[in-house]
Amino acid sequence: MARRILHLEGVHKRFGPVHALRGVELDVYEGEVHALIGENGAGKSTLMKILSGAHPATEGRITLNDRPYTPARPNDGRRAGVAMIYQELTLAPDLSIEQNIMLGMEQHRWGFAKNNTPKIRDALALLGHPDLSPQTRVGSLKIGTQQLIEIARAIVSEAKIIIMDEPTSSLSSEDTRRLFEVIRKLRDQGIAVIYISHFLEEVQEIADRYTVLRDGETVGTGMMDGVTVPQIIEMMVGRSLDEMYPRLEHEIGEVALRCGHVSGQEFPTSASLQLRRGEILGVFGLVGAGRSEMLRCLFGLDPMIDGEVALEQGRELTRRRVTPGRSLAAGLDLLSEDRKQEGLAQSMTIVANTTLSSLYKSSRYGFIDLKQEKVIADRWADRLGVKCHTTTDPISTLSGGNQQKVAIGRLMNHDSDIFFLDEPTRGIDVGSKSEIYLIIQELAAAGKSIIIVSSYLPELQGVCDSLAVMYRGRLSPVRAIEDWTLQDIMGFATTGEAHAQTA
Amino acid sequence: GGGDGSSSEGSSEKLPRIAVVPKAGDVEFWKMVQGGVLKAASEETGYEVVWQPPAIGNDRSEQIKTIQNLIVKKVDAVAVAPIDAVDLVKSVSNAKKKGIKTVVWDSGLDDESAYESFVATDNFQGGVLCARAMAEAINESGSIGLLRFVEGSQSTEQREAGFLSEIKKYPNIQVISDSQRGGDEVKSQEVGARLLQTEGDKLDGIFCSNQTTTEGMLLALDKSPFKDKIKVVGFDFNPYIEESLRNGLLAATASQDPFNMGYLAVKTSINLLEDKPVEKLVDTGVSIVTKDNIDAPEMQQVLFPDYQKWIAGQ
Amino acid sequence: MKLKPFLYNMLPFVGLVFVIVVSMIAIQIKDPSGEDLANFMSFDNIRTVLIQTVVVGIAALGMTLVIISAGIDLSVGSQIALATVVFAFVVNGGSVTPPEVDSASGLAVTLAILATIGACGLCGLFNGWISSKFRIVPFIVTLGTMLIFRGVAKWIAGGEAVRTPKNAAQGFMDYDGALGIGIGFYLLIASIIVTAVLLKRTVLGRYIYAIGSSENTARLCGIGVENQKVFIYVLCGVFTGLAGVMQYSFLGSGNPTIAVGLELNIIAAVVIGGGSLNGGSGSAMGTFIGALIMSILGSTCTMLGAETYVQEMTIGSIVIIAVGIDRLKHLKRFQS
Amino acid sequence: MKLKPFLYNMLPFVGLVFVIVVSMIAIQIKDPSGEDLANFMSFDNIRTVLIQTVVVGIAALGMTLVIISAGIDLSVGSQIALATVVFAFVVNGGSVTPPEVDSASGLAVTLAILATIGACGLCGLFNGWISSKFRIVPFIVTLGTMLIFRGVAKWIAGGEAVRTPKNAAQGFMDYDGALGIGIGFYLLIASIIVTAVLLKRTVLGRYIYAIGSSENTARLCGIGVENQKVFIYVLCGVFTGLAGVMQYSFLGSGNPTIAVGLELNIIAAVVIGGGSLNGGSGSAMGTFIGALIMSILGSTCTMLGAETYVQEMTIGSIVIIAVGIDRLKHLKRFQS
Ligand SMILES: Nc1ncnc2c1ncn2[C@@H]1O[C@H](COP(=O)(O)OP(=O)(O)OP(=O)(O)O)[C@@H](O)[C@H]1O
Ligand SMILES: Nc1ncnc2c1ncn2[C@@H]1O[C@H](COP(=O)(O)OP(=O)(O)OP(=O)(O)O)[C@@H](O)[C@H]1O
Ligand SMILES: O[C@@H]1[C@@H](O)[C@H](O)OC[C@H]1O
Ligand SMILES: [Mg+2]
Ligand SMILES: [Mg+2]
Repeated sequence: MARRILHLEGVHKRFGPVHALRGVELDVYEGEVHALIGENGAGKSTLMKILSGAHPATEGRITLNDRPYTPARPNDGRRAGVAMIYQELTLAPDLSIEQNIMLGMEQHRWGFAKNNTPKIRDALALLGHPDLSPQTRVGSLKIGTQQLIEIARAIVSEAKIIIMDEPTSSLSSEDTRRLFEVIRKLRDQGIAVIYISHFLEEVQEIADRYTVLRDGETVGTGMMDGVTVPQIIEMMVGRSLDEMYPRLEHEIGEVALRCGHVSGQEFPTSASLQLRRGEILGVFGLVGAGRSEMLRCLFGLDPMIDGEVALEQGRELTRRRVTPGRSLAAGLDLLSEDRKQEGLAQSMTIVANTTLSSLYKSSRYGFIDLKQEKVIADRWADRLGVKCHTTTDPISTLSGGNQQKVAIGRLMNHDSDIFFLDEPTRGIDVGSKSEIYLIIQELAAAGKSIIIVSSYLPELQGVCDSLAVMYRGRLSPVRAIEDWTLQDIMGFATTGEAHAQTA
Repeated sequence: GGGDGSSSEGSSEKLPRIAVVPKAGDVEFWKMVQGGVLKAASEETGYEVVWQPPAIGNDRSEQIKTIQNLIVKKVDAVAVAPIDAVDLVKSVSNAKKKGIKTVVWDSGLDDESAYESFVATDNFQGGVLCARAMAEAINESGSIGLLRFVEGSQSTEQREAGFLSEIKKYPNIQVISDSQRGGDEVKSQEVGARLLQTEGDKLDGIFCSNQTTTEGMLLALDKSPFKDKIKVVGFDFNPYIEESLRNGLLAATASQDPFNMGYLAVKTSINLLEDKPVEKLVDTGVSIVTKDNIDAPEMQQVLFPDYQKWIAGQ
Repeated sequence: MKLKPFLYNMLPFVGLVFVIVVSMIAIQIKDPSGEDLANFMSFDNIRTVLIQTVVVGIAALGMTLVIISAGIDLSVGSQIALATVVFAFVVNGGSVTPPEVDSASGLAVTLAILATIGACGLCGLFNGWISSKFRIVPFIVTLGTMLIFRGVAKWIAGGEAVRTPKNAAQGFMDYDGALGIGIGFYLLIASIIVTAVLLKRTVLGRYIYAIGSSENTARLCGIGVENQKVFIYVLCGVFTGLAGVMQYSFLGSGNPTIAVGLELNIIAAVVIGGGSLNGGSGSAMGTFIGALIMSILGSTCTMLGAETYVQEMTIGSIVIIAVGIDRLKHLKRFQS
Repeated sequence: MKLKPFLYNMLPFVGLVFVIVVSMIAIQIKDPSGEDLANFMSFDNIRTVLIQTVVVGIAALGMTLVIISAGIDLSVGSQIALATVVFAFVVNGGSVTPPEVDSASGLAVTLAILATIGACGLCGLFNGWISSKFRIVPFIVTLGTMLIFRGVAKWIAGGEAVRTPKNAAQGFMDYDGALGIGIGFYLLIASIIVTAVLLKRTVLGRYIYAIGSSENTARLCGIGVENQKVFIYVLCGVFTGLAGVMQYSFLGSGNPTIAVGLELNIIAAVVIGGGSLNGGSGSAMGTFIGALIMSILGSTCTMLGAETYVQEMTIGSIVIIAVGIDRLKHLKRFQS
């Protein structure tokens, strides 16, 4: 049996009145991939921040290599060989890839930084990006690539324990596959990887052992081999989940949105589609294919260079410049993939975030009815199961998944006819995911039209009526979900060529 | 620490209070005034004399606020050097209405009914004297320029006006530059250097209307090739100006008698409090200082009052 | 549950109480007879301090809107100078020399007030438009317009003070209004209420917070961020114009050289009152208290007969300490 | 690929060239004889402009470090005033009245330089420490210390200029050094090089960018953000101290009332040179060009014999336009 390198016993953490961790037990062995699983707000990220030294524990015992371990600052963690890849990216956008990777552990002579380019290139190559120049400014990279930089940083720091908090939430399946290879290599070198993810299939594939947290407590631990996904889910949520992808009867009606040859500044290059009332359309593609840009273009967040967009009965949207305000008024709404920067106003309350796009519902003559507003927000928080102290708390105190739910709440509250959902379940636990799928079904049943952009194919297959794939800014024709084979999808996503029997 | 001239410790009975409000607290000129104020205070032990500059020097609103606050503090007399001849009228006459004796010094106030006495230099006349000194320095012919002080300062504007009105009387003198304005010593030097850069070759003389512009101009001139060609006539006096007079960089300067001004402002206030008769206008005098007369005994007294002694001894 | 937010809202007051208590102690030490302390706590002093808060207070309310939206306006000092000049110019019937009348008519005063507020509104429009349209940070735009507006003021005024005939506006900051205090004070109170309601109860207020909290999010939620920003600067200009009218009233003439550096006091008032320069926080009441703290300090310094350097050092320290107290409480809130 | 970053680095120069060309045109129009234009382009004027860039330039380099780290220092104007006073005080052997000697010794000058730089370093330490320790935004801390440091300067100086005996330092800003320009200019050049190397080649430089770019990231990467910030303010103080020595040299005496508002010019220089007040960007060369642009403008206005208000309006507009050009290019960069 491998050596136990990390041991946690009775760890508690309080944030003021919030008791986030209430007695966590965790053992991690050399050379294993250890999955940490739990619902949104279960305390996974908090626990890992304690391990990395970002937060102190309120009480409890932690040993690293059988010696007491109480990191006071993040660097203590790194020096002790514990590297952390945070759920919310921790990169300095104005620095280069190399500078970001070496940040805080620069080698230098007389204060002059040494060049580490070869080492960085190796790490990037290991992650499948040998072409990326270490001198590239990180701010110009897409989120997915930025995530890889974080992983490269852990690799370069030669850590003994690497903690990955939802590393694949913004990776393509290709990148995910590559990441798994890397993780296996690391494991074979005796490195322990603590792996946090809401993708349970993924977890099953990569992890050797697991620990489940519920409401800040350890509720189960064991070998991955001996357990099934439904069992894990039961441990997580305290009950069993009947159906991951619930389906509701919904009728597909008139055309609600028609786009012809839409192109943006770089992406998309050409996107045409028709979306009907009650239809759920999935858009798949590799990271960077330009799916987000397509939605942003249609919604008016990015400039549309060419093409036309018409709503039902030929109401044209493109006659005047499209802006988010006009789109919202015309019945379109967008859920952003980047909730930290764009999805939510971090210093505002849950209430204010929920109602921000539809204040007209709780105001008259420009004055807001605060009571009514809170009632509205409470209802959505309730309906979506947002875990919070009270809805008048700032949104920044919520866990990532709960924040996402509030963002969805805002769209639900605005109640458009057409929903653009960009990675709607990013960072959301299985239980809540299933709830969100149900909500999407309900929307469709109510005659709404939905476009979902996702990098997680199973969810698209589980939820959508039809699917299109994007390759380098070009959108494939839309086809019913049954008409797509896996080869077709992957084929178009990776080469832009449809399979032989394209209609 | 405050600026009490004499303390009231020991006695439970409060002494009558006189507040003296300059335009600013931290320039040599005002320090000299302060010296005179404190000298008077030390002679008049029956009074508490407070030196109370506004929180921001040369700021009208701040000076009005200072006077309002002094009214609340119930001082018995206030002697003020108004930053603005009109804007200060209301607060000074409010003080008077509250039974506070009011004296105005250094710069004028438009409404004569707001104060009982005015203790000051005749600034327009000072400008006139400077024009004559300039004419003499350049032998009544040539091109001259002005380095003005900032907009809105009444005393310097009067000097500039006095200078210009007198210089007109010399047919062979032309004013070729009169829009440049300095400020503090640094700004004045920068503008001065640039003025020399552009017009230096044409200029025979430059008039500066107060201490900071004079000092800044001299610093610039000292570094320029026109050092021996251009004659500067300045206003006010301090060690650097003295040195420049002696080494010939400066042709002449007008000197007020700030020490006396402060001294008389306090004395006048006390006379008012004691119901003694006072003049409506007390001229504290202005004279032209040159290399030749600087060491004359009567000049010495005006130029080198030992004001530091009084400030240190408070 | 109910107590905490209440206490939290009281926080700006802690700084205020601190300043008052320290002032009282210092005055009592300086003058043990207690006479000055009595003067300090007299109605006379209270109204003097309140009147002295009016100009900075009203301008700071406008600045509060800008700062909550993560902007800044360095041009307000110059705008106030310009405002006094415009007022005087209009009240003179469009001239820098006062007309030969005993006193200006009510109509002239009304027109002058409107013109002044309008002029500063235009200044705000310019600030907002340039920074939105060309995406230049407001710090730079308003640093530039700080010079430009002052230049315009001097240009209109011909570089000198603009004298005016007697008129009603000159009495706004006197002590003879209701309760022995001029209309200026009531305008300040009204401005506080308007700002508070605007920020807490209106859609516009919500947008201001949203833009300051996350501009991208605001944009996504359909808020026309650029237009709103322009509007916020216009509003700030309107408040500044009103403050400028009060400044005219305080001085009794128009003057292009005044209020140099006043923007820093105004910004300090907002920040002492809990506004964050990163946007997203600030309040009308807090700002008022911030402005009040600064005038109380001025009054205390005169009571103490302090020299300029002592005044500077005291005000400087108190600004830091007042904000420090506020921050310490913030930290506590999240730590305990 | 290679061309783009090169062009990008040339951007601050665009503003410079623009300002020079506009100046030349204006001067030529004003004086068609071409004499003034010749004056403007003379070696004499170039060195006058360069010398007038020294104080703001050196201080702005220190400010560059602070601004890149997303901080700000409003106290530098006061620090410069304090610096001149400290220099004069020390060169006088610890007195505000000059000793009765013909000229001060080299030792006294050396001591004075060290003391001045040390004093401003301490100011920086205070700024950095207070803002890090009590988590008060640097805008407020340095707004407070702006008053405090000036108060201290006036206190030391006893409220007036501190005269000194003749000494070597008084010649630093003259025109008689190598190539007809004083040592001050060479110190500016040296400071630019030191700052550029510091920013681009050293670990500290990276930390400065990292802190300004994302403080949280820097903290999580184990950078002692608080300590680094304190150090950055100390460095800024050191540059400011050197600028203060140059200011003394320019004036020839210590004076506590100078450099009021100079912080805004210094900040403007950094921002015109491409520094962002949100942190993460800025460069030594850019800052130098920013400072240069401002002195060229001053020179041009004098050449044109412009009234103060014209100067103010011009400089204000140019500040906006120069930054605007820079921003337009930025936009282009991401658009094309
Ligand atoms: N700084 C904080 N202040 C107050 N409460 C906090 C803070 N950070 C986390 N919490 C609370 O602690 C609990 C655990 O949060 P944590 O982020 O660890 O959850 P998680 O398991 O990582 O969830 P997710 O899957 O959504 O990322 C949540 O209820 C959250 O609201
Ligand atoms: N700021 C930027 N700088 C450089 N390239 C950019 C930038 N923004 C977008 N891109 C380009 O746009 C492409 C499409 O990105 P987009 O986010 O739309 O893809 P996506 O398919 O939605 O992927 P993801 O799943 O990451 O959201 C990227 O490959 C990238 O090359
Ligand atoms: O008389 C004073 C003067 O000489 C000083 O230099 O500036 C202000 C004036 O009021
Ligand atoms: Mg988490
Ligand atoms: Mg995307």
